[in-house]
Amino acid sequence: MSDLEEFRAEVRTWLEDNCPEEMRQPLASDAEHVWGGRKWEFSSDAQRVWFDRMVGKGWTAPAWPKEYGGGGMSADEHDVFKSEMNRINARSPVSNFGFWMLGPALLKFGSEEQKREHLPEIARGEIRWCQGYSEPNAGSDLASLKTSAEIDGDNFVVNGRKIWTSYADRADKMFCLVRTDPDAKKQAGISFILLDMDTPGVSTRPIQLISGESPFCETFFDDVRVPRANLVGEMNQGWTIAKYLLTHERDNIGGEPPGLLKGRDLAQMALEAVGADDQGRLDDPMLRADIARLEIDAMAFRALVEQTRAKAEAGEGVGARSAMLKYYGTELNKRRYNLMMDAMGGLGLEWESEQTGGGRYAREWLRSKGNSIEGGTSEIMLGIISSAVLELPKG
Amino acid sequence: MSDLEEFRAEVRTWLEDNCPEEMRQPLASDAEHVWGGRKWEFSSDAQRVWFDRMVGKGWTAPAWPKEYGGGGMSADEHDVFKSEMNRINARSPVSNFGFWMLGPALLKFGSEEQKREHLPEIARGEIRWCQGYSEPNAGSDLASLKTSAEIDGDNFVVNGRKIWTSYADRADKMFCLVRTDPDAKKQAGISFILLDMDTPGVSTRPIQLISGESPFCETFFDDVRVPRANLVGEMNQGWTIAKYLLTHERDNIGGEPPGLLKGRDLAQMALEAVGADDQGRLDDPMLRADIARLEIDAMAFRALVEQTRAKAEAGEGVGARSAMLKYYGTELNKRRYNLMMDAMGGLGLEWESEQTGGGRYAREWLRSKGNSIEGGTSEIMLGIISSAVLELPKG
Amino acid sequence: MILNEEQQMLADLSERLFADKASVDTLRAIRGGRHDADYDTALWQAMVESGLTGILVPEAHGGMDFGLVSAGLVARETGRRLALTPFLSTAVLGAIAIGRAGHAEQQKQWLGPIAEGSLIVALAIDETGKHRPERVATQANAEGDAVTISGEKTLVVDGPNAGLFVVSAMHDGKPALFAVEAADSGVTVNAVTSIDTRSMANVRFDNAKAQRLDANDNAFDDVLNAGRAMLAMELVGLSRAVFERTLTYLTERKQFGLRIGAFQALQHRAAHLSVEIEISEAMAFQALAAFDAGAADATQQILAAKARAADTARLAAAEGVQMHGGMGMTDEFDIGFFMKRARAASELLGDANFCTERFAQAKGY
Amino acid sequence: MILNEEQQMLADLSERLFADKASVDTLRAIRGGRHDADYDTALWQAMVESGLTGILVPEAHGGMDFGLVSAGLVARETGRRLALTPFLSTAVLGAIAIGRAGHAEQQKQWLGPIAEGSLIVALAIDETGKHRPERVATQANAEGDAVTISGEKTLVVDGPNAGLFVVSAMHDGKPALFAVEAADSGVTVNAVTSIDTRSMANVRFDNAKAQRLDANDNAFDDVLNAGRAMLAMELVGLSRAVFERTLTYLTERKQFGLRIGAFQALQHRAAHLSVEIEISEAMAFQALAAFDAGAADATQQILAAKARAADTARLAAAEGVQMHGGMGMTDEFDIGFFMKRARAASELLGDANFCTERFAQAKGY
Repeated sequence: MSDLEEFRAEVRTWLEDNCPEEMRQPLASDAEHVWGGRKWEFSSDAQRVWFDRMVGKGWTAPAWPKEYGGGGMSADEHDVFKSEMNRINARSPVSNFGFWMLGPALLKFGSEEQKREHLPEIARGEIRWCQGYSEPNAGSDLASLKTSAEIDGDNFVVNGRKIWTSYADRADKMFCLVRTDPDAKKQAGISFILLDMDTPGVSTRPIQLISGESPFCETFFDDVRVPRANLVGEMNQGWTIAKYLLTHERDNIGGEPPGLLKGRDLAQMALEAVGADDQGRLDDPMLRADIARLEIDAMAFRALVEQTRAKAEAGEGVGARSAMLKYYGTELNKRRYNLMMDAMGGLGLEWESEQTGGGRYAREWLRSKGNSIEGGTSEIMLGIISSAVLELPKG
Repeated sequence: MSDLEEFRAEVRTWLEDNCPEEMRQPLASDAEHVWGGRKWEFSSDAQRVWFDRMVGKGWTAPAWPKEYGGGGMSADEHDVFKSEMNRINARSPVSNFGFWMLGPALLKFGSEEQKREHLPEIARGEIRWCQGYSEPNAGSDLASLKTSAEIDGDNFVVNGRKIWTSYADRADKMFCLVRTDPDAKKQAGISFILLDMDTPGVSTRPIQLISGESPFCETFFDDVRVPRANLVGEMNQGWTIAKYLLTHERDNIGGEPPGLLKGRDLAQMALEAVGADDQGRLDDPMLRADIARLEIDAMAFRALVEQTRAKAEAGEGVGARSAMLKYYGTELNKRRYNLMMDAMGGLGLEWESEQTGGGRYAREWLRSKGNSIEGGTSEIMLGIISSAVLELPKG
Repeated sequence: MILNEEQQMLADLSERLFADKASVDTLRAIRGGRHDADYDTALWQAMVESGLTGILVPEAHGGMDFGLVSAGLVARETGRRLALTPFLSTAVLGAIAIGRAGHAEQQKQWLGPIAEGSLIVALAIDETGKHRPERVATQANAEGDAVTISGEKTLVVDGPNAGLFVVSAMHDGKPALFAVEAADSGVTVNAVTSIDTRSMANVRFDNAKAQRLDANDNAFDDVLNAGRAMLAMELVGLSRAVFERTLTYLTERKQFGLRIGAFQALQHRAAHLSVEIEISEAMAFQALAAFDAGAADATQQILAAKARAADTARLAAAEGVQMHGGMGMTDEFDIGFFMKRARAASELLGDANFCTERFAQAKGY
Repeated sequence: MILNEEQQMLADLSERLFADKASVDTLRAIRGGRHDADYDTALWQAMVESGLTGILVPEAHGGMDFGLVSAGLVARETGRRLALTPFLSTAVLGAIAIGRAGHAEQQKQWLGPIAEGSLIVALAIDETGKHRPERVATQANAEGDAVTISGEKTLVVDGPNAGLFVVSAMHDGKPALFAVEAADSGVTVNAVTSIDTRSMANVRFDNAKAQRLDANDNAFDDVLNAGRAMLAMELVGLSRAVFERTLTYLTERKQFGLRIGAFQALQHRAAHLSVEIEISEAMAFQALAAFDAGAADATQQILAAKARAADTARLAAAEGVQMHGGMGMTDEFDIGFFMKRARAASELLGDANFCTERFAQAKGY
């Protein structure tokens, strides 16, 4: 038995023994996701048990080095681990922006001290991070951000306003892009800093979305003092880190749809809602055609995602091509939710009823409209493809 | 009986008596169209008889004043006349760019002398005109044209090259945009002149299209001497006339499709080619849906055309809104031909067979691709709508 | 078609009335339970006073006896202003159902109150999430002269406020229309909170006392056609409104140092959308006029109008949200209300697929 | 999937070979009757010499015994270079039909000549303009050991040059495959001039002597799948080529003082198209690999690949012509050839509608 096979056997046994049955069921809603952090309250014993056991193994961040609280797995081991988790549909024990975004950034750009301070507390699920990028007047033009950080002794003094910070009202700390050189043009003059949300002068306001939920906030900074030691990377060089993370974020988009449609067969849902004709075909030929075209496109898109992943593993850079996945994956997801609404008909019009789980059809459909906006709009993606992949002339 | 009703009765009787049966059949192909001109040869007696009779009445140009060889009809009478022609499906006795384009331009911008010289010979079908606008390096950017006309005594001396001149190889005369002030910017410095294709230095070369036909030519001017009296309107003010005619040309686009699909029911063609299922539905549910959507869009588009026409008759200016009709009408026609090809299947792949009338399905489909290019591309139309109708900011 | 003088006057009247009385603030208040009813009572009162509730009621019963084109001008404003009133259910569907299918006595009983605004009527015909007017499980049972009906209906617009239901039920093996008073003890109304805050209910009939509405064999089709025609106009109105707001945003919002309306990719999409709106509006007006003229192809035209208006409105709303970027996703901006209403109005009385399917059937392929 | 080493070598070989030997000049010469045959004989000879004609023929019969992925790499080049050869009909459809459905004796007789390039095989299955493989009027009649077939076939690619036809005919109430020698007196071949200059014919069989190809029950499906898979790759190749030419034009052509590729509306359309092409290519490769692996859903994947590749190619060709403006409409520019070939390759063995319909059926809805 190869080392890897041995590793697989170990992981499998441990997961079988330690993952509670309840943690092998798909999330019924976003509310069941474990975000972690100082204020976290587990909603079930199974959640807490699973969290504690995984934290104990360092498997909340399986590929991070052990000295920073991770699992220390090699890339191959990590693949094995993920496939074993998927095999039993194990839920993630804890996850937030610290795992997806800040961790990778610190591993690449952070000082040794920063790594030792922040990574272990992320891995242990003690600190919940949020991301402070967008600003009300920047939008897709992120580089035009205005939140300022002026040096005053050992501190930055931060003033300004961030928007679209996911769950800022529930996060403990924020990684944040600020303007440290007001005279520099655009990207130059931006720095990447870390701050505690409990610092005096930080306040947040949830933004209600058209879906009725409030996953995002506005965050206000009023003379917020942040230690200069919290600068990640070089002064005025924060754009490099931001770009790295933006690409990283895009990579995470474009997989399976979340929520109601996750792992569910749209055609089957439609058959149940609309009915079949005497030949067993969905009794709405146009919806049937639309669903078939969507399924074909989704299968084809997955083929490209797989190919891109395989190439990346083989060492080929993905680069701006991730914009292709972000663009198509999010547009596909919007189409998927539109078709779900077409299939559900009247149920899709209910906003609060029990039979719709509190209007989940409508709410998730509306939420999907944001997919092609957040993380870079479809228009921005098309622009990136046009300039960086196709190398078309500038206007 | 009102005057108009009396007029209708007269027209009806005359048409019944004088329009040969053969001239009441739809054109089987473009080749049966009567263009007129010095070199014209009628392909049948009926064609000639119909031509002679209509020329005799001045009804080849019904709404032009009688003193210029027209029918002298009022707008109301002209409507009556058209509806009576349509009633018996009477073919146009003769038509070319002299009727559609130059005539209206001369009536609006020509000198009395020019009107007297050119309009009657157009109305009598003696002269076939072509239009010299586009140039190889101008394309959609018409105002950047380079063909030059320098003044030398009583003449212009024309040098340069025109492209996309419809049937220039068969026309007698050309109306033409030339640059008369090389230093002026773009639109300024362009003049509108008339020239005889027999003038020394004029040569033409047909352009073969992807459909295999050659309705367009390149035209070359090599020191061509044109009398200064052939200038229409003011020197360097030709752009005004060109713009007037471009809008006019667009108005003529967007009606019924020409050729194979003229007056034929696409769904019926598809039913014959593809067959029906046991419920009588077209036996290709997706093609059926596409055809239904096309028919709905076509019906809706006609509603807009009608509304626009009615508003124009009520005195409301159409202006840049004609770009909407040009854009949508031509895109619709391309869709229509795509669906025809989908329906015809293998027959659409035949390029020369008897059963396809020499590959008419394929050729007309290919020809339709030009609809959204000629007379201003769809992109140009969208730009006009964006700036002139929606008044969006300039880039 | 172009509006005649009477219609133009009505168009101006409606535009002024809705500009004056209807507002998204009211919609927000109704949604939040901060209004005295689940529809805009003040606006409705103003419509009553202007006679708009009687727009399709014969003069003999106190109405204006105008046609669908005129009613459509009002419906367009309801879509444009996101107005919540029982106009569709009462002034259109109710008036057509009672006016065309009701006998003299029934007309006398109900048309006056419709025109006066003292009666709200609701159409109860659907039984599943997708509109399928032929699929009726609700049964009508006759005992002597008395008729009762039993069954469950969904998507009953304005059901919570209705004094009278127009209900489809199986009779002699095919669906027919019946009138049921809401006060009957066999009627149970369960209000549904709808995506676009439109007043809606599920309604159960248990041996509810009913009267047949059978003065005219085609009345059921007429009701459906009139309803679809009105929804088409509502969708056209909201398409125009969401597009206007989007154009304004394109003209004001700056990104990368330019007003975003200067970006050519957005310009072309906006231009395309504007053409779609013009065409859908022209189609809708033509279809309404065809209904008024009793044209043979009126049904086809109305199906085409509804299908097209639905697609256009959904495109307009989707482009509106996308072009507003993150702001378009917030509840604070009004743009999401248009998306929600476009979805509901598209779905009611047959979505674009339904209408296109019926169109193809009507055309014989 | 990513290519393995063997496949990558084959990809490089094919690219070089076609870059070297295939040209639109030859296509124009063939179209104008200025070539020695109705296909590119020199290119075909080079393919024979490189062993590509035997790419799917077992080694025992002188072939390379590679899989569909490898064959697809060649097919992609044929699309990219607008090459006219009997590769699809002979090296793929012929080799699969004889290789999978033929008995030992038949394999011995025909597979060697296929690999050597001395035999051209043509598939004759369609009888109407639209591909409907189950609708077969052609009849097989058995008298003792002898079988004859009678019927008319259309869309027979490479029919004019075929030495052997693989024909579908009704046998025991269902369609089955037969081999018919072109030399048989019962065979009449009428060449058809096709839109993309692809060698094509209508073929009549009058009591033509036939042999059953029944070594394998699934062979007919395998043949159709392999053909559709190859056409998908051909369509991907031509999509790439027409897009490359369009990008070049966008980069060179100036209008309004700018290179037209700088206009954002065109940029976004080009970017969208590039994504469509990437996705269709990934789908096609995955489908080919699924066929090679004998995956249970290989048929579904191939249907998806063909449907998508057809739509992509037609979009690429349409955008190519439109973005080339008037130049795109001229026969002088090559762009129209891609549009014509996209149309033909989309239609053959089932258009996008057909494939999507079958996909939905296979998925059970």
